[in-house]
Amino acid sequence: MSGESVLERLQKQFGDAITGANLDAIDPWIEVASTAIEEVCRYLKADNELQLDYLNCITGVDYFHSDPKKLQKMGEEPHTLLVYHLSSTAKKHTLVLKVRLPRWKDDREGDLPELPSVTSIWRTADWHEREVYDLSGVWFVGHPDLRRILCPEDWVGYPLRRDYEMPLEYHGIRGR
Amino acid sequence: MVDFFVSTFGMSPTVAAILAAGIQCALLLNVVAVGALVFIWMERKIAGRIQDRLGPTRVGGRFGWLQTLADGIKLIAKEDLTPADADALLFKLAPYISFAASFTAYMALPFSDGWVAVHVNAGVFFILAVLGLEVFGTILAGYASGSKWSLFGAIREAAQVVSYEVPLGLCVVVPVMICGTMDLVAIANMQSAGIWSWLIFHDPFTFCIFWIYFTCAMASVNRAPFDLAEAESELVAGFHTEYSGLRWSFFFMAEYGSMFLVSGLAVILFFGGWNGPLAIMSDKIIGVIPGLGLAGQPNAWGFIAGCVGAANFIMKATIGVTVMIWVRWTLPRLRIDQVMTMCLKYCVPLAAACFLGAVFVKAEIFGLGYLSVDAWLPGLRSDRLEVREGWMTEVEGEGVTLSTEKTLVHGDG
Amino acid sequence: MATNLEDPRIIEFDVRTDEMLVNMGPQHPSTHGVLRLVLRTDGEVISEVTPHLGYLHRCAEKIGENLTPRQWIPYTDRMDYLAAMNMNLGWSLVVEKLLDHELSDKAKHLRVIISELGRIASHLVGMGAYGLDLGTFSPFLYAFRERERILDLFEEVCGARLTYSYLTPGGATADLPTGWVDKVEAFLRQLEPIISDYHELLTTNAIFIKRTAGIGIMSAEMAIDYGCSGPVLRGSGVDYDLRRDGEERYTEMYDGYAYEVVVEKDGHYPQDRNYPKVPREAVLGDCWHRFYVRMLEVMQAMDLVEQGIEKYKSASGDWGVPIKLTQRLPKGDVYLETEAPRGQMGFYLVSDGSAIPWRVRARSSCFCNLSVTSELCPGCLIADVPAIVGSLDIVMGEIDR
Amino acid sequence: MLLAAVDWHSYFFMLFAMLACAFAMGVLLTSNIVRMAFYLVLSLGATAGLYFLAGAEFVGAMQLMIYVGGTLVLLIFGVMLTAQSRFVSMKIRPDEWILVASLGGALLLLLLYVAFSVPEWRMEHPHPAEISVAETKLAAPIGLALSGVRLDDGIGYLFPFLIVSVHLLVVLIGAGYLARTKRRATSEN
Repeated sequence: MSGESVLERLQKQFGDAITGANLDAIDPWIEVASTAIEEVCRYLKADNELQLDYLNCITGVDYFHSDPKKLQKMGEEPHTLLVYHLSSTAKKHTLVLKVRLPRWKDDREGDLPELPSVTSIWRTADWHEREVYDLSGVWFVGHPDLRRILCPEDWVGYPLRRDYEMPLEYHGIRGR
Repeated sequence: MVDFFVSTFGMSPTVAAILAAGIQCALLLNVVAVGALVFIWMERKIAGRIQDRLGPTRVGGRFGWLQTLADGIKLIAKEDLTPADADALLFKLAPYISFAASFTAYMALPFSDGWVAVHVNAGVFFILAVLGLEVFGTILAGYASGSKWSLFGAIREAAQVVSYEVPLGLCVVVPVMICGTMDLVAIANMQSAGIWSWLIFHDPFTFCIFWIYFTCAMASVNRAPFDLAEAESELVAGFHTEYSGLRWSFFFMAEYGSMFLVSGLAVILFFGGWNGPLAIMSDKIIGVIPGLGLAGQPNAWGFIAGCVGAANFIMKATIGVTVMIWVRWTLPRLRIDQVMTMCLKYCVPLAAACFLGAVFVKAEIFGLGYLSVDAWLPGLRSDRLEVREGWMTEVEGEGVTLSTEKTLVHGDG
Repeated sequence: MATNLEDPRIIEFDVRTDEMLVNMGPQHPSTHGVLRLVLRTDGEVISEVTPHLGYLHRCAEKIGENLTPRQWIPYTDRMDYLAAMNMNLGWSLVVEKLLDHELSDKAKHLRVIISELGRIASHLVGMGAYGLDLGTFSPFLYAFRERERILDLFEEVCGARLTYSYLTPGGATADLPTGWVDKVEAFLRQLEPIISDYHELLTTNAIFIKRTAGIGIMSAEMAIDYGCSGPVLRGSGVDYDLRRDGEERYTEMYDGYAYEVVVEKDGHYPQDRNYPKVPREAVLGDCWHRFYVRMLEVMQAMDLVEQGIEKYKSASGDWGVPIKLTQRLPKGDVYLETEAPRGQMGFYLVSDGSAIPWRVRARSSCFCNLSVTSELCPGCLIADVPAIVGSLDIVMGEIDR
Repeated sequence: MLLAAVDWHSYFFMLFAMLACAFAMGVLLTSNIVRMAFYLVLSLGATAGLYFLAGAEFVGAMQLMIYVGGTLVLLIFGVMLTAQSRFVSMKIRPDEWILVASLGGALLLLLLYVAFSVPEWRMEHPHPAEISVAETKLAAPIGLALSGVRLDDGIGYLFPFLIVSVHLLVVLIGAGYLARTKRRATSEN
């Protein structure tokens, strides 16, 4: 199934929730509004022609620079981008979904951006979302057990955010 | 030995008795300790060869034969740790209980005709009973360590050993029943006419029951594939997780001690004890061919025959140990429920069935008496051993009485 | 005790005993490194398993944001350190995809040879370590003996025995040494008969079958749902192998190679040949099948190496010159998954147009494979936990990154 | 010599008897349930030693196998399985002490009275070495007596033996039945 037809179908089904797409990129992607991600994923998995039953990966990408000059040079609004790589074991095709999130919820620093969890669709999302929460700081609403997974439970900060600073000390161990 | 000291050196009987007891203890302790050294070295060498490597090669010159000793010195030098959560008294005592049980059982194990520290009449039973006590050391060690893995090991050990005592007992009863005595010396002397007199070839049931015995014996001394109590891939090291140094090595010695013990018991019960396949020292080599008839004589010839017998016995028992080592390095480990299933669903019924069959053969019921070797080679068991102590005899007019007369021709420890 | 078949988490107990909370790991002989499983047990029966990760977290993704792609290659080595060549390959392909770099035929065949040898080495360790998990020591050393030969071969190629950094974006750091392929062929001839020893010691061993068959059964739906991949996915009967079904850039490496995906069809494996048949007790998706798929993949990889050598000898072109250390990357993001020995190893690269990636992400196969433990283990005995975790064949370096 | 004057048989008898009593006291006095079991093991083991000393090897081995090796292993097994922390340490209140002491003391007195009323005890007993060992060491009389035949004209123990066996069987089945408390446990609780 070509990228265009997938996009068409999704737009027909979800309308405004599909906020953008780039079908000419090396890996063509479709951008989905953060509130609609769960329904879109459920549709993608259930749809007979798409059958995207396999969630490969969820990645959180942080677009930010603590240096204002570089931030300007970056050419992007500061935001957090979630990338869902999906594929189908039956139809052998793949799809990339992107979700654009603010870096902080309501721009209040320290409040994690929120997003519906897709654990009810793919069980594998459980750990992937925990990892994204742990490293990129995104709060998945509806996740059954959102804890840190790679960092210790009492770790402070989200290491893959661009403004992250390594703590000076962790339980008596020098950090920097 | 007491008489010897009294008559030769003019000692008082008490001193002589203490001296004799001391010498016997020292001898046995050496058998256990040196035996463990040799078997640990053997285990390493065999494991090495099985796994396509050399095993120890350096310590003590060739073949690394002093490796175990070197390790022993290392273990002595190690710190003797007691975990904070442990029940210190029981934790420290447990290895000694294990070792003492294994060692005590050796007291009743004859190495050759009459070469036994304490001639216990119910020898088979005594050894089984004392060997069953070894589990105490394990259980207490597991409990007292204050570690959950140790506790799991202890629970497994308790369940496993108590269960396997049942089929083990049933297996041992078969040779006892055939010989009509629980005296190990007497049982072995019943098999002194060459390979066909060995009880394993007595009838098909004894042949089967030997394999059941060996399986159960491996389970009761915790050797792979039944080493559930120390299963390293599941329970870290099981009951001895928290032990280090010398205390740990006591468990080790106890394990190897009991390995040799159950092998020795198998040899006595099924493989003629100290009698070789061609019993040259005995009255009859095979069947009716006369042998030298040296065994059991109260002179130097008898002593030489005893030495040969002891060498014979140790060699056969060592083969048993070797098989255990071989099995350990070949097979995966069973799961605890499979171990229990095997015991209760297979070993017990099979042992019971074999026991029943052996009873039929012995009592010549259903014409099964013809399955016995004795039916075909009548002169196999020496006449001098036919009447045994405690055997029921019919005396006219008075019903059943008991012959308490000792008719065995052998020295008395 | 009995396990409720509909929901394995419901366990019916006969005798009431106290519940126990046990820490399996991070220091434990059979958790393959530093995995920590918190077990809630009733006697020996597991009622709940909670895996805890991160004891080997080395911030590889964070480091990747500060290094150029070629500088990051050694960090991929340290992910799945038992199949470092395949990790190198995955990352190299992603970078080449972003650069739209085309390889010569010779370089492709070289990569097939190297990565399939890596697969053999990795599966040998998986097999041996699985024997260790089940309490038999000898197959482990046998497996290491053969793996050692592969390491010798790799050492000749790149000088390293564990962390090779050999395949890089653009090709490889060097061509294969002269006469090397003959040594590989000699090795394969040696390995072939030994495989049947492994089958005797493990695959067909009665105790081994008792310990693995019917344990940790994972249905195909569940495997897909949990994102399992590699032998774990195929062991559940899902016919999916990225070497055939993956992206063009990866599958074209295997163009012209004759091989069949190792997966059970109608109760037997197409690669069966004279290898042991599936025992009656085994259920599709249990530990035995996962193990057996791995064993058959060793055979498959041996075939592929042989074919690769033939093709390599006659192939044209060079072995692929690595890209510049500070090669500027075009703006964009690419994701690519390869079929590593333990499953689908994916790398995601986001570039902002400089030489250093904006974001690097490694999608670990073991990470997803491991997540099924909390679903598979409840209702099993403690002894089954190593059997199940071992059959997933995890490497903590890849999970924690 | 001094050593020769000691009657070793009596000495060992005293040793084992004291061990048995001391560890029995230990069972009473310790509050740790596993140690109680451990002391009980030693006490019963010492009793087995007494049997061996008396030449009753079969009974001694029996004592070791059934009581020490079997019953007590199961006892400790049960303790380990069920008593994780709450029951490991058992405290006894003073009033319980008094009650138990009076009851136990009364029983002890009764036992002593019965023991000393056995006429053989007051007779001149022969030196241990003179007792014919052959008769005591054998297991066969026990077996015969249990199957109903006694060598000295008494009545055999077939009937009591049968009753005890059936009783034990009933107890075992009952214990198994009582222990089967069906419950369903889910991972949620």
